[in-house]
Amino acid sequence: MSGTPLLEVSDLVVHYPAGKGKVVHAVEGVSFSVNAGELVALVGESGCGKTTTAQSVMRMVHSTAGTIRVDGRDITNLSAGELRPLRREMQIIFQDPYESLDPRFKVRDTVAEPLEIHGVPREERDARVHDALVRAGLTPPKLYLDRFPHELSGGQRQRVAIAAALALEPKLLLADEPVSMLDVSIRAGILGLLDEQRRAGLGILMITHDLSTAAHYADRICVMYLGRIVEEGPAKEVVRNPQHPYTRALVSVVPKRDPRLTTQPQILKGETPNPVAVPSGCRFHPRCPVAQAQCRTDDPPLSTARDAREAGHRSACLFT
Amino acid sequence: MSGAPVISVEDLHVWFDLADGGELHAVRGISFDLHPGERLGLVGESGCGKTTAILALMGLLPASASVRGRVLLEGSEIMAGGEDTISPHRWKDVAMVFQGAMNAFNPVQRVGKQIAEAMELHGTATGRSARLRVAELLELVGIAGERQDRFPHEFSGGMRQRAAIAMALACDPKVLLADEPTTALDVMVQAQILELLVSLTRDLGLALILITHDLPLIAQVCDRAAVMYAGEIAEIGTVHDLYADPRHPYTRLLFAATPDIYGDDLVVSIPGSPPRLDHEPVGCPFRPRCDAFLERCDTVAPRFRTVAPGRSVTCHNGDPA
Amino acid sequence: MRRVLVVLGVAVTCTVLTACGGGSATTPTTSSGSTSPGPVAVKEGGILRIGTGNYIDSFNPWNWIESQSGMAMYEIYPALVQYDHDFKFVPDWAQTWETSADGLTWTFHLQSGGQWSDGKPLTADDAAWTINTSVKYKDDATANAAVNVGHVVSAAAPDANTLVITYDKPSATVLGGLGEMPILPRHVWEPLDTDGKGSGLKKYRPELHMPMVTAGAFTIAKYEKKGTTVFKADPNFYGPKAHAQAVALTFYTNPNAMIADLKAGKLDYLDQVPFKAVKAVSAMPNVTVDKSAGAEFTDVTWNSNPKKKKHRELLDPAVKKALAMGIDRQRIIDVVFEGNASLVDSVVGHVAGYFENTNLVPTRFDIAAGNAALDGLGYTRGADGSRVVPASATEAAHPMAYDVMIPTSLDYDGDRTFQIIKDGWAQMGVKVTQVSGGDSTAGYAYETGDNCDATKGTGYEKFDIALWDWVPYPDPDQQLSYMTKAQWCSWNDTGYDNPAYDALYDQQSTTIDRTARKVIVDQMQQMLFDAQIYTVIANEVALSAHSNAWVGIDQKVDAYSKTYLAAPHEA
Amino acid sequence: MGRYAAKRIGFALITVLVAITLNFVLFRALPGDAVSALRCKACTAAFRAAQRHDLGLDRPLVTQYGLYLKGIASGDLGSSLRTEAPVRGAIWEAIKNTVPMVTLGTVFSIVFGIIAGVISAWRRGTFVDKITQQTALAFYSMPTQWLALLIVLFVAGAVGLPTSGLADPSIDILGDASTWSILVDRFQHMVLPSLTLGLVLYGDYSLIVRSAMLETLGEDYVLTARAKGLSSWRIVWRHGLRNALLPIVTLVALSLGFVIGGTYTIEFIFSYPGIGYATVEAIDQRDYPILQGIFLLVTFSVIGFNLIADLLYPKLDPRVVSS
Amino acid sequence: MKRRGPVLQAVLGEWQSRIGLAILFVTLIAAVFGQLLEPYGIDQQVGGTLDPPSSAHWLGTDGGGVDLVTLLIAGARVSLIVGFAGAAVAMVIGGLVGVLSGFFGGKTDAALMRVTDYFLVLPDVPLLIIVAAIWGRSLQNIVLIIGLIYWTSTARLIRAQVKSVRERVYVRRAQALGASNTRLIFRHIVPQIAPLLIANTVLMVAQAIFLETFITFLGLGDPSAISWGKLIENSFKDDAVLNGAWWAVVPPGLAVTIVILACTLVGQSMEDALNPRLRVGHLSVRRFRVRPALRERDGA
Repeated sequence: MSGTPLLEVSDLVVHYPAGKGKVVHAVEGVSFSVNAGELVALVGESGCGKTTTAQSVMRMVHSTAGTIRVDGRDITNLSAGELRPLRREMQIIFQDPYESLDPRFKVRDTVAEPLEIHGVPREERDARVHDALVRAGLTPPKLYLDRFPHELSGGQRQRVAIAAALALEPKLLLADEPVSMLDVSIRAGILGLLDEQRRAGLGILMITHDLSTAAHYADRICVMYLGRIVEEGPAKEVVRNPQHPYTRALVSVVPKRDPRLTTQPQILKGETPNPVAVPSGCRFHPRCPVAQAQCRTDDPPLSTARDAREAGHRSACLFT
Repeated sequence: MSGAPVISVEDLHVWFDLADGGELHAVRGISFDLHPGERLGLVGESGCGKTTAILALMGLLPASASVRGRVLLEGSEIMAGGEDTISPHRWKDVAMVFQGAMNAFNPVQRVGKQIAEAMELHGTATGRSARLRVAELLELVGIAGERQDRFPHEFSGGMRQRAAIAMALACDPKVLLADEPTTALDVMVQAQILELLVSLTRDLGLALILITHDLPLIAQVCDRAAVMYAGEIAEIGTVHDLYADPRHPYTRLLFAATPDIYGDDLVVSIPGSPPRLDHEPVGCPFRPRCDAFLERCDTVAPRFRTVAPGRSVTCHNGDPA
Repeated sequence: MRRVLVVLGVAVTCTVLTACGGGSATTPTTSSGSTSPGPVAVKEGGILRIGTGNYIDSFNPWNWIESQSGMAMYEIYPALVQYDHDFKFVPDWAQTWETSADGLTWTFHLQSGGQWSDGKPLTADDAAWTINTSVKYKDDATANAAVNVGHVVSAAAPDANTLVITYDKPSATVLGGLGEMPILPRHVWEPLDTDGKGSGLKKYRPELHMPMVTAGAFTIAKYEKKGTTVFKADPNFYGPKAHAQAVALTFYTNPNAMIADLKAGKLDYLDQVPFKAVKAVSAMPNVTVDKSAGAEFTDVTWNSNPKKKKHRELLDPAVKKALAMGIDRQRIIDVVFEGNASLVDSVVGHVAGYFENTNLVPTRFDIAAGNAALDGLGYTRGADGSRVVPASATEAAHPMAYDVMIPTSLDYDGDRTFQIIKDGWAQMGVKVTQVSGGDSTAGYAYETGDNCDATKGTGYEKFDIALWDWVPYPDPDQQLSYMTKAQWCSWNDTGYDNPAYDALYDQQSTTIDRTARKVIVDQMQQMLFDAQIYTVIANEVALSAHSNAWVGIDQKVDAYSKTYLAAPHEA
Repeated sequence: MGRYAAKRIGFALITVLVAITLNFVLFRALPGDAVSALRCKACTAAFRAAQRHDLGLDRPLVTQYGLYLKGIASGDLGSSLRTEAPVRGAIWEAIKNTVPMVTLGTVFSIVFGIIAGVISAWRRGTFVDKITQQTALAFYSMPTQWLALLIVLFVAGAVGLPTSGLADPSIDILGDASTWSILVDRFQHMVLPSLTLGLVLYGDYSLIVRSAMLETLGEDYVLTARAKGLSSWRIVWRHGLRNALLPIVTLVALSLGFVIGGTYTIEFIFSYPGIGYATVEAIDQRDYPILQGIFLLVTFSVIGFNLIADLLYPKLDPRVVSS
Repeated sequence: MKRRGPVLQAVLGEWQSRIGLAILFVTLIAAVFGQLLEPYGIDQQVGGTLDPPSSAHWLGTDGGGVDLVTLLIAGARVSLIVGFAGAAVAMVIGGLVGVLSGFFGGKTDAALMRVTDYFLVLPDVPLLIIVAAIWGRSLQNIVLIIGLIYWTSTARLIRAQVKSVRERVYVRRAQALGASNTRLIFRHIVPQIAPLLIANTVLMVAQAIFLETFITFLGLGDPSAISWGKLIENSFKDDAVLNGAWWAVVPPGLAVTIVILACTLVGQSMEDALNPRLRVGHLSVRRFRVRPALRERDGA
């Protein structure tokens, strides 16, 4: 894991107007990187800014501040035209496989579309579509080429979406909740497929709210709360040795498969505050079970956690 | 489980008329008992008939449906007369929290009024006493009583779900049916709601049927679970037994397909997809996806048999017959 | 004066300034069930209920538009003279009158004893004031009545019953003008003339100040502009008293509704029956349809502006005469008018009677002759059968294809008339397209153009052909004036500009001798006919209907005299 | 709520201003001006010029616009070119006949439209639904003027109601009829035109209500209401119609503004001298000030009804204010 | 494997829309091959005025003595042309405004929608009268007027649809791939809203035919075009009611009603098929059935 990271996000800030002169602080100073052959999971509850972060990386929303580098190149302020060739490098798959395919496109057309957009010659396309389908586990491809999305199962659809994303042989893949809409029984297949691509050298940024999935498949986990990364580190380390009080609570309430493992869930009161009115100091302090007076005023930076057992385990808490 | 069950379901079937004249056999003969204070989980993939079964218990099936089977509520049969025999018990004895409770409230009426509506209708409380009772219920689910004069859109998702639970409790039901009550919610709010449901069964002696596709959730909340597949109960038993000693390959595979936050084991998916139910399946419906099938699975449908007290399974494996 | 101002096919009997009806004594085509009131015993009282498609918009003689207003003012204000049954002038308020030898001074001897409805006496002073005021502001506030006091220098009232009017030229139209001049109560109106421009007079709305001060056969008991107006017989009237106790005049927006009410016995009299309804109304029991030669005639109007730029071939009378042969007038009369019209070829219409030039013979429908004539003119047919006008000094060669403007406000079916004309012309290789100004005034603007200016000689450029109608007066003076240059951009709708004609017009208007005047008038009609500035199609029959419970309704004179409402009585 | 109302009113005011301006522009776009259409004995070029000067037509457009705005602000819509009577009075004369007739027809259509639509949606798929819906569709499909003609041709005689005018021409000629009999007579004359209007709108409204109700009845809270044990009746009125009212109110408000302009054919066939008739008459006579006045009136009523609907909305739907 | 969308299925499957299609088809045939079917000429006087129906003239004659069957067939042609062309104009303007507004959002949207709002409050009858007065009476002007009056509702409908489709994940995915706006609009969005656009057009055809009769009745129609509206107007002008000539009054209006009804049936069933919210109904007079219990258990 040396050299230039595939994706490097530093101090990303995204604000939206919320009407009446108010501002949604969707993302507030987020930094992380993804290397080739690495799967990084952005984990958090809805409204924490993880999807906005991913969308800014794809330049689907405009960032307010900060830089986004892909393969060392700053893409933050590129125009749509300048960006187009770079889009070959990074692809995205979405949460809803029912929605992410144009119902009027056959599998062939869906997978060929990125090739078409990026000017891959017509005669090459068939072969590349074929390859992409094989890589996505849709074999034999000819069984699927002429089907419409409604003729496919949810898992197959997500595989088509992945095939389309892989067709251009990108270096970076963003996966926005890739399995949350799928039945449990087939999730592992899709995640396994992503894992395979990662091992083949693809860098993957996965957005998820499911800590169990993240723990299982990610190399590193970034836990987000209200527009910030509050904890970051190797996946297993973060889950088994959470440092930030928010991560601790989160891990404690994830239902465990084993009914005998009934740890006392540490349930936080209330709900995540509105990102329009971000609390002062540590943004977690109003809900934090261990908050102290200092937390109201001081906004802790992400720094190496005190009880970290592995390198790169950082947490944004004054007291851990 | 000791004592008389509060509700027993015997060989419940549900069919839907299809537009092309055919029939969809959505629930194919399920049976289970539920005791007071007990929490039963109903788990399975989408389309396995969980929700249909619950709607049948509530008598809320659409006109295109037909049912067969017996539902005994505290020993008396309520299914025979269809909606007419069920409706007197609705909300009074059996209440329900719907999937996506966000939409369970009429957006143009105040929350309190909608909760009170059922009380007034069933004569439990009216006017001032209804208001007091509503406040009480809201407090019970963790919402300040004076918020009953708010409109649904002024509540957050979690609060609306709590209010929906309060609404379900309005007439002191004996059984609470909760259909994916936490699907759209964040994990923290989910934990809050689950804790609430658990405490309600504990404190009020309410029997709960919790429908979900999330196996760990059942494992954490319920006493017993029924794993449904293709409109049948594949296996029913205590959550401990199901986890530790699954008798049905589907149960076992389902656990294997579910990642655990601390688990290191390989997560695998179950190949294939559930059968369509617009034609009666031949043999065992799980046969195409099964990793432990027998020869007869192709032709003979396994029966739902009791293998241990409180433990039944629909599988040829281990069936001497 | 006119182009019928009507709304969407609803016909009016008469238009601006009460003309129409009537007809020459020589061409009665009537099957009238009523007779003129004789000395037989008359039943007094009762309410005569009239249905009309034209409403009373004003009781101010200096500011009114709808023809019904003109008629209403006859009934409520005094007038010096009126027409009799043969369109001769007979006494009204003036019992006798004489003219000075030079023809410049007219003295009227008025009937005494008249009084206004507010009790004030009616005297010659009222008449003198009305006439003098009309003269005083004739270019502005009282322009509406200017034509009635043409050439008047002043009027004076040497005593209560004598009126003396002085003219600057001898005039052939003195009585015609004065007969249409309602006399107003000076004591009511004079105080309104405050600004020296007469604008107060023009703005005054007597109907808004009930009870109105009147001195006619009737007073107004109730006025609803588009509802019912009630005329109540005035017992103090100086002339023959009305027989009916009251007359109710109800406005209808469509004739069907009116006829339905007649059938239901809610009306006694309809002042106009649409052509298409004659059959149905005739079939009603106890209802008589009255037919008399009407004033209105319909015509093809040709743009005759000598300076027009396009389609100058249409200035050639020979072309127009050839095209006139392609108009199947009899079919138009049969289909459009259901037979209730007669052929006519003079622009003064049958109503002019004595003054109609009967030597003019309507052009016969003859496609073959028309074709031969066009062939002879060198307008040969092209490959597709349509005729082509060869190139000339000012215009390139072009097919004979023209737009015909049809106003929607005709009281007969203009679309169908057009269809018949189009049908005939198509057989002659001439293509016409119907256009519509949408309404009469828009159509008028279409004809004259917005840049119309008589002094600069601009205007009359847009249109080639229009289909329209006129409702002339019994006296031909006004009708003949419409073709003069003086009427450019006003009532002249053809752009005709002929100094010789204008000179003849001036000559006839000061020729007091009837026979001598007819010679000139005949000559003018011939001149217009030869130039074909109009191709007259048909003279309508005036149609009205009344319940047999009433007699004494005589629509021939209805619009010209007080007898219209005063004479009818219950049978 | 205050903020919301202020916003809606503000928008309505801007719309009014735009409408007023458009009105000005539109009428200046018509071929010819008011004076070029004048025809009279004395309409010489000099007279026309004087007339143009009097009306301010010879001034720059901006000045004319200013004068026009000033006039409207002071409630002065000008005078009819033809009769020189104030436009306000002329319009009032027409509108006072139209409004009662339209009101009767509209009330009829709303009441029966809602009842039919609700029953139809409730009994979806049944015979009653089909009959109701097809009838509504049929009325919705009929050209208004044709329906009016049919009513005159086939219905009027059978029911013995008058087909023409505002009032019986023979009533109260001598001022001797009682107020009551005059009112009865007026009402009788109103029935058939109102019925025609009502039937056409009925078709429209009941279809709108039906589909709004159907959408509402598919909502989850209706299922919840059923689960709570509410009677169908109560669900339909308390939960169904209450929510379906939202789209209905908007559509009805929008259509109400147009109804006034749309009564023309009815007024014409039933010889009912109202605003529709006045409009066409004004066009026929090129009476621009009257046309402008009518145009403004109808536009204002559309804007007004929309504003009423907008202001009613928060009462019907509490979500409106907060979003 | 041929795909049959829910829309096509609804249109071909339901009896209402089948009847509607059949009516439209017959009318279309009459309009296209009308001249072959017309027994007489449309200007040809074949009898007296307002003659009652006879064996030679099944629907009698009109006020000009022209055979009414002939006129009715000729009217189909003009009415359908006006209907379809008017609807097409409305669709093109409204579709364009709706797509631009919905797709680009922001200022474009705000500006376009403001304009639409203003157009929406303009009273249509006076407007069409004024416009007709400016432009004159001709068939193509009527088509334009119809388009001018009806484009607003289309624009709003399309805008709403485009807005929602634009947010659909597959559109955003294509966008993330670097697809140009043109591609997004024409490859992804327009095909998706096409069924609704077609349904709306069909309904609009009905509206246009309706409006044509209205305009014609106001005397603003093309005077030389024989449309059904013109026939209704003629029957009124010819005092057919007064003469008891129902045969001149009833058929043209009935033809309009039937065609509008047909369009509405087809259009509505398409719209209904496109509206998933209508498919669910939680309130029904009918209820689910209870099947009798089996005598014996299946002894499997």
